[in-house]
Amino acid sequence: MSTIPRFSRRRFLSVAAQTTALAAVASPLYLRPDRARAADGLAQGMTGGPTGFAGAERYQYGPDTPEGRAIEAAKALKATGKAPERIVLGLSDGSIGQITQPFPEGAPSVKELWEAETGIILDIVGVPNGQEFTKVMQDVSTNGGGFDIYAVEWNRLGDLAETGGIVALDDFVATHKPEWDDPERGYVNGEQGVSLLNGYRGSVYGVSLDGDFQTWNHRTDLFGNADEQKAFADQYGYDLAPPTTWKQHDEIAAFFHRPDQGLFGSTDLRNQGWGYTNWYQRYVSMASPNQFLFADDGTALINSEAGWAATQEYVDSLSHHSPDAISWGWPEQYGNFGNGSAAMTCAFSNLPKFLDNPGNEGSKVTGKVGTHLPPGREHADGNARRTVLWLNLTACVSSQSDHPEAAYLLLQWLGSSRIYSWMTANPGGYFDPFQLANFADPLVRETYHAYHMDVVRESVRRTVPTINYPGATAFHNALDENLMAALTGGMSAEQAMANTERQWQRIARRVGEDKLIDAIKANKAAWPTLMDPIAS
Amino acid sequence: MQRSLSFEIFRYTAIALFLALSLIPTAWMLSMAFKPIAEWQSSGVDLTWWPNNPTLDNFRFIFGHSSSDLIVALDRTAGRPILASLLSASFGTAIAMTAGTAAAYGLSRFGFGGNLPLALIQLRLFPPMAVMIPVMIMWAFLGLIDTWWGLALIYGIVTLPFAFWLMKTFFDDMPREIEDAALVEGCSRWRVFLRVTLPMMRPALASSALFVFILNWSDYLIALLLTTRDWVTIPVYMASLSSSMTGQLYGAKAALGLIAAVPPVIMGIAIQKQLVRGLTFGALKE
Amino acid sequence: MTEIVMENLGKDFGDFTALAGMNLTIGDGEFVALLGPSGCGKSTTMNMIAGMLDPSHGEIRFDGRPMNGVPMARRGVGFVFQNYAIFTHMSVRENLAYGLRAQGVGRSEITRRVAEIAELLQLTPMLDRRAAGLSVNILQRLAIGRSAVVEPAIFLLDEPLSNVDAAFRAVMRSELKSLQRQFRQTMVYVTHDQLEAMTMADRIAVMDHGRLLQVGTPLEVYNHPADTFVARFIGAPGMNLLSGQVVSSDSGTQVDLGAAGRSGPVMAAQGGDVLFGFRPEEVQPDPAGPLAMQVSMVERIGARTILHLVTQGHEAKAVLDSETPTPGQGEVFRFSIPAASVRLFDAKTERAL
Amino acid sequence: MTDMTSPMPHARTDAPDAEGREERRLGFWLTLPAQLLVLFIALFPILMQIYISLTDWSPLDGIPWYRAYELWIGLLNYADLAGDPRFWSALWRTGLVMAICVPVQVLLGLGLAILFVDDFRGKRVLYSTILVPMMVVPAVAGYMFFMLFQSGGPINDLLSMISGQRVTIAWLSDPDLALFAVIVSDIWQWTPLMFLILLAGMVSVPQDQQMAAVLLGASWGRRFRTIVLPRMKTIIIIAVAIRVIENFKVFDNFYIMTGGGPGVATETISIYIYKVTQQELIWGYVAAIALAILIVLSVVSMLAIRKMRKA
Repeated sequence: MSTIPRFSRRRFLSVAAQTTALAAVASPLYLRPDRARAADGLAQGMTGGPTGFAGAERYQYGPDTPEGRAIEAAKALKATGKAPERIVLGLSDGSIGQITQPFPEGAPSVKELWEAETGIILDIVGVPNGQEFTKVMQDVSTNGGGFDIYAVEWNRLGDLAETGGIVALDDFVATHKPEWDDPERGYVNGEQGVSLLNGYRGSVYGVSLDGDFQTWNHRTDLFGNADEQKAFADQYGYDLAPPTTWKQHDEIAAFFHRPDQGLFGSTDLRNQGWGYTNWYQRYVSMASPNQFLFADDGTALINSEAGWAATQEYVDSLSHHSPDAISWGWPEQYGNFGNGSAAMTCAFSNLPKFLDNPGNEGSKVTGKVGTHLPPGREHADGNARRTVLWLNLTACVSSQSDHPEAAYLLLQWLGSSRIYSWMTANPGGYFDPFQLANFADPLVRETYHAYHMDVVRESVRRTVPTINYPGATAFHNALDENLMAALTGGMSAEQAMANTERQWQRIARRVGEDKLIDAIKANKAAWPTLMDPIAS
Repeated sequence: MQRSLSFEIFRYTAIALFLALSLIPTAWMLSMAFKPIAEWQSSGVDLTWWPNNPTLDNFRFIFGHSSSDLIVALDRTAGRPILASLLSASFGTAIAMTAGTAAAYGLSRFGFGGNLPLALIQLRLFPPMAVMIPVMIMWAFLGLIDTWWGLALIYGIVTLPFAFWLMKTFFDDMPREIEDAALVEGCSRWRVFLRVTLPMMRPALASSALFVFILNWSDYLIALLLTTRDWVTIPVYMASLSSSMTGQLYGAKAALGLIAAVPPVIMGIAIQKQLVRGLTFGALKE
Repeated sequence: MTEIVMENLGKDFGDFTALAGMNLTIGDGEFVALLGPSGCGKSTTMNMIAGMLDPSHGEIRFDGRPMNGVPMARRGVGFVFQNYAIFTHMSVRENLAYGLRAQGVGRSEITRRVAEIAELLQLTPMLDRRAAGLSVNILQRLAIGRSAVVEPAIFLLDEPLSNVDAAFRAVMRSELKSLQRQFRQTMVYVTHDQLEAMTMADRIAVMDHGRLLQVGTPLEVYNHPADTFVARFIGAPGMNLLSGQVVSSDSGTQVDLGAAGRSGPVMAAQGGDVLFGFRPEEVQPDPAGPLAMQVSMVERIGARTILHLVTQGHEAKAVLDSETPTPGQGEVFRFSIPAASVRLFDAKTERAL
Repeated sequence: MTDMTSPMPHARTDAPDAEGREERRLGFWLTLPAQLLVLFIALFPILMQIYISLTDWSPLDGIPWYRAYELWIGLLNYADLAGDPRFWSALWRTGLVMAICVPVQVLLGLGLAILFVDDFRGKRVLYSTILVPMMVVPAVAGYMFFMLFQSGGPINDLLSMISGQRVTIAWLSDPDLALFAVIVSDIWQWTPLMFLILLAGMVSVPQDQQMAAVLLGASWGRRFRTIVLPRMKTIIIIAVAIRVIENFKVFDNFYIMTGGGPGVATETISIYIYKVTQQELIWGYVAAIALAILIVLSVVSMLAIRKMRKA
């Protein structure tokens, strides 16, 4: 594999794709089978989409939609023999259900619909959770060629793009117009949201299939209990309610922390690879509107009063966690919350969908889950309530794929608001809502709960992106390692930050500071400026 | 030799104490495998030691029968990983045993391959993790990634040292007179090896093969790095048994763990006697 | 220097009776050989004397003290194992000192006694050699020395010569005998080789199938076997036993051996069917002898010649010294047996008459 | 893997005739597959590791490994390695785990073997039961131990029952306790194998020598010390060697139980390399680590073998 031939092959393919796409539109022949099917349950003017259930028309599309264009272009490729027999999609195990299980009653599955409309088989390969990037790197570095599409954590996009393992999708985007920034239906924050989730250094490298904005949950039964309210007010001098500041959060968590009764105050994660999402939240709210990680010139800002204080708070907060917090991953966290053993937690936006779910017989918290905006810190100009975007599956097209355009078309179809709303409403997997259309969709609101959906939308507006520059993995690992040392008492908060800073400097040199500064700026542009009013 | 009563009491007490501790994890696995989801909770005040409502749901579940909607239906059942484990471990064992036995005989009888004892010890001593990058690249080049035969090949190589050392001690122990007698009868060396030596070595082969098989069967790390989808093995597959509904699917993991213990147990019972003899590594020669 | 008394001693392993009602007294300083084929109960007897096995019934007494239940370490028994059980990972000196150390004897005392025994057994030059790789006769001496150094009252030897090749056995036998004379301890020697028993033992106890058949000096056992088993087992080749009938005639009592003829006069206490026994060595070629058998094979072994004789229904062997002219194969050999050498056995009970 | 200086088998020269030729041919062909497998797994990986260890190659750079020379950095990786506290601490920790696990496993195995060396009622059943952990796949054991060691898990539950008060030790979240927990799982998994090997050795200690010692008045302890142990020396060395070799590479149950955490509290050398390989992706550096380990191990194993040959 060498850069030059790969580059030219990619060019060649995209040019070829444009030609065939045009040819397809011009020829009515290819549209005929679709017309025939359209009579069967599709709403007036629709050319495709799911059928067979009430409200299906919301997810159907006409020819002039991203979904419609994707399907037509795919069929055109197929007709000219330029489409593959099958597209292989590598995906976290837990997400597969949303594509393969029919939802709701009477509907086809997403996979069935795609295959019926395009004739291209969708072959989904499960990857164990947490191993997504490992598997992708294996495929990239060994030229395994096992996948057409990788689904990886969002902030690995930069690293992956640098490997040359994924292709830039700009040409396809230009040709097929996914309309991700549609102000009504598209990504939150429009163009800027798109570039945050799908872009790297000015090019599109991925298609977001997730909305992992870390969202806060609490137990309404505990917060609404009159005895608890009284006891709390007596002790702390203010009313028990979902916290608006970190101080309140820590006090409420301490109040509810009763391990001998099987109840923990708060169970947001503290393990490796996850714990720092909470550190992030505490750190970035240290200044108004944001406490940045890096200055514009690439200097790390964490080894500072703000960094030390956030780290100290973070370490102290262990006192209202499960004693096992450091070794828990999200499966333990979800299991514990579902078992009614936590008063608050911060998780993917899908927690209520899974645990406040009458179908989940194992859950003891059905009907008792509430959600709230992230706690914040009060500054002169308001309360900086911040949360982070972490993990977030984003699909990329492998540069080893022989049919990158077909792969892209699948992603455009999957990742556009109609199909995505339909898919995310399916309770069978991890794809979470993130587009404006998703939040408003009745089916999604049913699955994710209306009470939650608005909080998620508002949390998105207060979300800080985690590091997505090249070297993201190394940056996070260094931070992680030192925070963990602080958590386990091996290091003071100051030492941890000083150490992190030193390691970050090394990583920055390795990555190349010019690249980094570009990426930091792009990343910063996506940081929220919204400040909440300070409660009196 | 007669032992005193107090010794007998001590013996049974000590063994009982050891077993009481050493059976906890196994008992827990057994218990988890038959617990319904409601009792999976491994932590907290409502811990259940023994299933209150024993069920086979966990076993049904990993073979694709979702007993209730609350568990995400499995897109891949345990059948294929079990097959992958069986194929890769068995053929890996076959490779190690074939090459190891032949080489052990060659060295023991004809003095060939004097470099092998040390080379193989070093091979075994070296952490596989440290060579996984070049191995991944080689395997990818040879098209062996995510194939059971690719896995079998690396298993065969990493357990070759054990096969070699075990068989070598057996050959060293074996009296040459029998072979010599056959040679005098006019058999070729090769024929003697196949028709006389190997049949005599059957118990040794069986115990060595079991040992090598267990090593291969237990592997997690190598399969983790060399398989991706079609041929993931049991331990790798097991890692994917988790869901947002219930957290880790511990019951399913335990059920699969129980199934994974079946082949070694069956083989172990089949050749219990030889196993003990086989593991002395020829150290008891005078 | 202890008297061993076994009274009605028996051992059962489940349904199998290894030893049944053994009564034997071994005198102080006596060398008794327990002789018999494998499985006859001789090792069981010895293991019970040593205390490795508990008797099923009966009693063992050392100098009148009952030994049942006394652990073997406290019986004061020296044991020489079939393969000597030398601690091959130790030096000769360590082997010799082992028992003394185990019994907590003082260091200087150990040195002295080890030197003494080594001198006695001519082991002094190899005291610091590792025991592994020593020759068999040294191992034997070492085994004896290791036991002797703790001065046991009784020595038990379990077929110590069975692993030694034939040529060397004679040497070892005489060595063993002279050692016994030096130590003058009570020794019980287990063997299946009648030659060893004959040459070394003061008395021989012949056993078979868990029963004691006969006890006596080697000559008694040789000359007056109590039954046909002993008769056949002792001597090489064993006693000839031809079935015949006691007949009385003018020339006195004779045994009619059918085709082989009629024996010379014998002293017989009873008539009827008997087994006519005589040692091959007692055969006297006699052209006018009363007995005649056909020579089926002639074995010449140095100083002696063994004739294999057959006649319808009878087989016998004759040992002649090689000076004596012998008939060729297929010829008829006439011979006589001196009356004093004839032993008669009851044909049914096979006991001596 | 380094002893590749004589990949061609050296033939025996004392068999000059036709039979000798046949033997040489057979000896050659018999050892060939093993030689080829060793060569196959050693040659390319070693050469490649040497090459990329001199570069700053990472799969993130988007160039294939053979073009790693573009990122040539000489011996910098090795210099980094010498000053990498995480590497040294992982190495030290691996040694510590070994220093605890191996003696405990061997002693427990020896103790059990003593109890099992002669016959007693129920021996067969108890013997088989002791071997059960051997049959459990280490990765599975990892999950079981993860559950067992939860702060509200079965082990604390047991301790609560025994002590009479609620025990909530956070085994896996405390650096020292987590190390203890993974060591327990390792001891659990491998003691049966040690038992099996040592029992086989103990059974083969000649019975008559022990008898002889008894008759000479030796106590049990003296017999064990002077007869049984010296006889078992070789097999004990082999048992220790097997555990040292396998323990050095320990990964499965450790990784599943703690992922090497909390922090780096249970990070062994294999887990460290795994993390550097999979998360930091600095593969040139990984190659340097691998070679450093290879060199150390080669020297150690050669010394050990030489010493064993002498003994």
